[in-house]
Amino acid sequence: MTSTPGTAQPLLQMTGIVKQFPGVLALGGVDLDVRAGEVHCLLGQNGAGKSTLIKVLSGVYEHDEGTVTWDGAEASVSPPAKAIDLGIATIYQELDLVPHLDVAENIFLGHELSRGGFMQRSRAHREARELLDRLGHPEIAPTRIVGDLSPAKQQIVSMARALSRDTRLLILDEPSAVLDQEEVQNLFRVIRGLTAEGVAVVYISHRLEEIREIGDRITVLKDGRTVGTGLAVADTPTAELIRLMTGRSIEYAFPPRVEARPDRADVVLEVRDLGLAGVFSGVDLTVRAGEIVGLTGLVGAGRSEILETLYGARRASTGTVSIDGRRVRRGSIGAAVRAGVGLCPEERKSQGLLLDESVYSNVTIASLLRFARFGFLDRGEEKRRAEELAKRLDIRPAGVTRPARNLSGGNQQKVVLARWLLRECRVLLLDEPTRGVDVGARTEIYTLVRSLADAGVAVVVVSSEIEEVLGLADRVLVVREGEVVHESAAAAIDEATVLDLVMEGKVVQ
Amino acid sequence: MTQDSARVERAALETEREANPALALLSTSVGRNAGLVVALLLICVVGAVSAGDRFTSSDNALTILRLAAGVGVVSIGMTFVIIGGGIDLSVGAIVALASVWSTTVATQQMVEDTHWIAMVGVALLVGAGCGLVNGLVIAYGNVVAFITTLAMLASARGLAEIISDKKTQIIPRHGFAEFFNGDLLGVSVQIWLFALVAAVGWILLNRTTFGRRTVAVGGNPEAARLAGINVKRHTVYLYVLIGVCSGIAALMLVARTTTGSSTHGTLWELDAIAAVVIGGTLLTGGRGTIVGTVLGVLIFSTLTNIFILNNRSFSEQSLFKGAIIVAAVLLQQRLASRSNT
Amino acid sequence: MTQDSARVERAALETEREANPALALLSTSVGRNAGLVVALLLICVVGAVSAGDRFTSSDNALTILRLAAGVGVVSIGMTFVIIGGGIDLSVGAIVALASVWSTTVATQQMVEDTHWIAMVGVALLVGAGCGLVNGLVIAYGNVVAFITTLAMLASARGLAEIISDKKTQIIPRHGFAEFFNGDLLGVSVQIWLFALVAAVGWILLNRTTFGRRTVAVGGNPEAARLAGINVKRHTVYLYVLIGVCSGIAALMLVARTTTGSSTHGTLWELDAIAAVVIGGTLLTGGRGTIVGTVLGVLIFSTLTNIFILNNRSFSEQSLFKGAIIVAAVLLQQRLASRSNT
Amino acid sequence: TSNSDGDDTSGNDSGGGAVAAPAGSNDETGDTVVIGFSAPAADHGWMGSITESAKNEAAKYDDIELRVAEGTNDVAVQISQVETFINDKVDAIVLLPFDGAAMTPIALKAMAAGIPVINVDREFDDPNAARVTVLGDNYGMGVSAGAYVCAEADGNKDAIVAEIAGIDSLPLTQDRSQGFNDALAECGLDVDNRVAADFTVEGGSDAAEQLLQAAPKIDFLWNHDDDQGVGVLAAIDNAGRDEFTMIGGAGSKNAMELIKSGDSVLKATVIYPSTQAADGIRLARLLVQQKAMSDLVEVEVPRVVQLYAPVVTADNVDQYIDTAFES
Ligand SMILES: Nc1ncnc2c1ncn2[C@@H]1O[C@H](COP(=O)(O)OP(=O)(O)OP(=O)(O)O)[C@@H](O)[C@H]1O
Ligand SMILES: Nc1ncnc2c1ncn2[C@@H]1O[C@H](COP(=O)(O)OP(=O)(O)OP(=O)(O)O)[C@@H](O)[C@H]1O
Ligand SMILES: [Mg+2]
Ligand SMILES: [Mg+2]
Repeated sequence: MTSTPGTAQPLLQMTGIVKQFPGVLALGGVDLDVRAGEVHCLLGQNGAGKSTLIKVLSGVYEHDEGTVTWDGAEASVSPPAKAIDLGIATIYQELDLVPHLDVAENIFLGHELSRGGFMQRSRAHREARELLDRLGHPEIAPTRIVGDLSPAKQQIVSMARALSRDTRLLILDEPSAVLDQEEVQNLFRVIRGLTAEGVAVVYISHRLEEIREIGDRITVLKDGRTVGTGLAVADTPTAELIRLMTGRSIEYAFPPRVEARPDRADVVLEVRDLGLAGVFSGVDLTVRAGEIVGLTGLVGAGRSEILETLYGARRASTGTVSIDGRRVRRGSIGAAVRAGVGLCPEERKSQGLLLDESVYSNVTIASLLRFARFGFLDRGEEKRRAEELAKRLDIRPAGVTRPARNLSGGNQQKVVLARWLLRECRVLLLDEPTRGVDVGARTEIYTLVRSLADAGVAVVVVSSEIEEVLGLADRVLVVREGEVVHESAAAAIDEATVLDLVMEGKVVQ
Repeated sequence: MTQDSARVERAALETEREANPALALLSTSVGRNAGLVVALLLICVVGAVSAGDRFTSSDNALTILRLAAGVGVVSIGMTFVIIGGGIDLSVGAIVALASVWSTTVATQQMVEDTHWIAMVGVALLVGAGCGLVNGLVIAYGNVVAFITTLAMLASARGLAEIISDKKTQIIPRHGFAEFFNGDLLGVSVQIWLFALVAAVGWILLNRTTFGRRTVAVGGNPEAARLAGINVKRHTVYLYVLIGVCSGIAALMLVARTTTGSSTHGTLWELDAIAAVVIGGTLLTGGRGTIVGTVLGVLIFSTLTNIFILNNRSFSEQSLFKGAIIVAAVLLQQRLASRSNT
Repeated sequence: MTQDSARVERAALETEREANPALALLSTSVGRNAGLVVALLLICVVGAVSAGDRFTSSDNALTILRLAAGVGVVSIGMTFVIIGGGIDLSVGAIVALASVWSTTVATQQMVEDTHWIAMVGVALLVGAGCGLVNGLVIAYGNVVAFITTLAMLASARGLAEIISDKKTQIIPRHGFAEFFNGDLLGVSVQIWLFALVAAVGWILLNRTTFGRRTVAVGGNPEAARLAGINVKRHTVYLYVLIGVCSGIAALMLVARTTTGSSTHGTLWELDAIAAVVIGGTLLTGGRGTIVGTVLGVLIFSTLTNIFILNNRSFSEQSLFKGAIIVAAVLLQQRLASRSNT
Repeated sequence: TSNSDGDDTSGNDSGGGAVAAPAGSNDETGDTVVIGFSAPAADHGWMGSITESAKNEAAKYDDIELRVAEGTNDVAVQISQVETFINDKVDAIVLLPFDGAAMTPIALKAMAAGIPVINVDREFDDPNAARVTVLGDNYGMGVSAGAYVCAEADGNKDAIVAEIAGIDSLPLTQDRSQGFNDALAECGLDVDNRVAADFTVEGGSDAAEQLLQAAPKIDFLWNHDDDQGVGVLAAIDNAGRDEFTMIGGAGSKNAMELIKSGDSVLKATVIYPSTQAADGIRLARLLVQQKAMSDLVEVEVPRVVQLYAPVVTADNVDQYIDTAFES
């Protein structure tokens, strides 16, 4: 909203783009025009075709029909090298870095600063340094190995890479998914700087607040088709956007908390003085049946580690975890699962799913013994139970024999949830349960989590979205640099206070 | 991009399959390995044309199967290990060690005192023991499988040589060879054993929790672990399993040659891995089929048989074998959809 | 879980490193392979204790290095291929084929007409040609490297046998052997060649775009492609590179033995892969070091040397070799931080 | 035969003490001789017996210090072993090369360094590379086997002859086959089916099984090597075939026992002495101590000793069975 897109002729025009995957019509005629100096937002539910569209635009896929016009002339953008040459830089949804190369090498991968094939390392380091400074991250050393960085910092490196080229169009596919609010603001600052220089930006996000803040115009996709194009952000109410995306009206809100939950409910999860050397220490946590406890904090504060440690995926260096009053053996996932704990991990794809396996075997993997007699699996029963759950959670598409890979992000998340529903666990640990999940599915997940709690499950939620934590949880813990700095009822605290706590460790008046 | 195009193809096949019932049929078990079946048939046609009924006779078919049986049994175990994300280079050496250990004077004394079943016990125990060591070092010592089993290769063969003093140990005549080398319904017991191991392997992989876990452990060990599977313990099981398979193969070889020797099973690891990989199992783990492995083993032994029937030199055999292997894989890729049968 | 604990350790190490300058020094180049250096030193201590100055003499050191040279050159190429996400089982066979081709009557005639440099040309071309075929089939035919190069193994050795008629081909005396088997500053040219190839390999891997792209192609091929790198072409380059290395190794072997033979280089593929993997290169690609590979090669050849000096039997050697390999890797794991030098 | 000069069996463990020898005899203890010994990997009984008989022979003499290098089939490693011996300045090297031609340069180097090299079994391609060469007679083996077949065939020109060779790429295998072919040609026969194995039991069994399948009827079968012969016989047993006469090679104890018993298809074997290396050790000692061979008039050890390849049948098996090696 900083600059007014002026030029009549769009920088990029895509018309009638069709992309057919065998059996799936991912794009069925999409139009998009982007002007220099604007932030153009792409909206749509999971699986609407947003990523596919930008992959066509950046040359990863070749489209079957339609035209791409660049700067007034029809252009071909495939393979990626061509798009790059035109000045199209892309930050993909899945991180696309090489883990064992250092930061500078990743930034200049493919267009290395070199003379006669030899790397000019000091020049690369210098320029990488400048790029990172410009992005507000002087603390990332260009010599750091990228695999050692947190996902958020890796995102910054991707960003630096995009800026390292002479960019005229920058595409960001859900960049905020791994960033906390502070980081998102930082990102917006950079985007504004770029648009001021006349760079066009295509921005994809499921967080409507972000769209409101940074976007100029919006294109909405539904089922691979454009249902609204060039909508000015300022003139389009949120309800209208949601209706366009989902075809129905959903209230974009958190399900109501049952106020004044009786404290007499049984304590299910009790954590005492839990610590993991070098990461966090002294965590105390009590969760009663039917209660949702939220953990919030900055990226890298150690929230994921707390969940993983109490789940037994990491071996605690101090402290105890008890379920229903019984101690759980340290560092043993098996013991935790048997005691009734379930974890939906942060990285769905690398930690949660067997991508090439069917949906049903992903659902039943934690409860195999229930379907086994003398070790033999009853696959019919497996599928039946998985189908029931798929129906209950509204997992789409419905078939449970498809590989999990083909599902959209929101539906993949539901598959992992179904896994623990099937196991009927007493304690459910959710790490960023709505990351990359669209508005519709997000509301469904909130409702589901709340109904689970109402059925007596103790829930712990980690999220970087403070609003989400405040809205969903009954009680909130704020984590900062590996320590719980605050604990209170969710109703007794507001966003600004949490932000203060997160940043400073105390409430600044 | 390889993966991408494979995925696209796969998806294409899936859609087609839904539309076409014939294809749907084809896509079950054997059909999933259509490319290999076609390759094997083509090879058989070449055999029939070049060697006539010397190739097509049922005796010859049995010869091919008998040749396939030993490596075949090991390959079934190898399929599990590779699907589970590992590799085992020590199978040949374990075969040697088990064959030697089960033919020592001491073991034979034991056999005389009790029953030849003692030999079977010794061979299986030796195999399982070596597998256990491999598994423990890999899972709990975090040493990569390639190195661990390479080390086991050296150690097991060295031990076999020390035990046998590098002599070929000939077993006395007793029920053992009669049983393991006998016939049942006109078919060699060796072939029955191979069939049995393959069938058990198929059921284990496709119908049991163990198989499901193997796929999970190889496909995404971190996800498997977070789903509550004890990945380390399962890894140990896998190596014990292939150790037991090596023990069985050792017994078959002892019966067939009436000897135990530290040179038995030389380079079987390569044969087994080649058969498994040509059978469509991913070397990176997480996906593979028993049927594919069996076809892979048969392709190799049929090729060898045809070359010998035609009195071709070993050199020519090698030269063409290379080309045929690549052709078979290309065929497989064109025709095969993914599967985990 | 392996990864996780590695990550934690890594983080711990990094913090330590920042605090401790001695550690920081250690963590550069050689330090990153500290475990291997320690393992090699320990092995040398055992050698010195058990064989005295027969081990520590400079002549013996040169003998060790000469033994390491041939496999060493191949291992450098293998390092690139494995870092790039591939594997090459055909190196030994390519060595054989190149040795045979460069010692045929025709080639020797050419040498007589021109200069012995013609032999060098032939060997390198044969190596590069085989590598090119491997690379094309793998990159553009999408056949997995394991199968492709296994096929090349069979074909190349078969062809070598056919060309040489399985006879050992002896080269006439000319400048070739004198040069390649000669001395330079008191050190064998073979050792110089190994050092040269290792140095070039180090620079190539660490200081050129080619090397960095190799890491990218092996570490995350999709990311490499999205960054505009032609992954397929790069893959072809890698196999040509190892083919050329095999050609160089063939020349060294021809000079040492004054013969070309279809049995040259048998099982060198395993030796090379073992050296690379023990040197800390990930078999799954994306990480590895030249220094580690060189240390791996030296560990193996020093071990062999010590066993020779101590008059130990082959069997004992095998038995211990296995244990020592695992011990070296465990040491390496405890001491080494990660690196991509 | 090769071991006619009083060599006792390799199997019995007589090694250990010195042989009491009359003064002035060759066996009298002299200056200590350090001998380096290297041979290919002992991957079959005959080769194992080579190393073992060398060790046993050395153990009989108080004045021999034997250094045995690991058996290897990699010429690069074997070269390195010889280099180590040169570095060590041993007094003599007994070398059974994996590939004679390939080991020639390093043998020349040893000779140039003043260390006499005794070449065993597989010949160098340069006569200057060895001071003494002890050879089996591979071509002669083939000829003996072929001649035996001709005699047994007794003029039958249609007899079907099959051959199971050893490792095809070794010159010794090629020599044996050549000798066999040449001898068969004398009586108008030729080899109808041929497969190669690898000197191992398992290889022999696989190859034989295939051969029997490829040739439904056989009259004569020559198998180059009695080690792989164990497997060959097992395969023949399994196939239930007994219509032919089988001839073995090398002369293992096991083979001779079968010949003696007469109830197997194996009717004869052609000896290829596994005591060659032991002879090499003795000759090395004599050379270094500057003695000559006492049964010869010569004052120096001869340059070449070639051993004889007799055919063992049921008639003469008793004469050989004691010196046979165990596979
Ligand atoms: N390589 C592929 N092969 C087959 N189908 C695919 C492929 N990639 C995407 N699809 C399908 O195309 C459709 C659009 O997917 P796309 O990833 O573009 O959605 P999206 O809008 O980015 O969703 P999300 O918000 O979850 O990222 C989905 O139905 C998806 O399953
Ligand atoms: N790959 C890694 N290597 C080294 N340290 C790491 C790594 N991942 C996380 N850490 C460290 O562990 C601590 C917690 O990180 P983590 O990102 O899990 O916290 P979080 O609060 O869950 O944040 P996020 O929102 O990213 O999940 C931080 O100090 C971080 O630096
Ligand atoms: Mg997307
Ligand atoms: Mg986290």
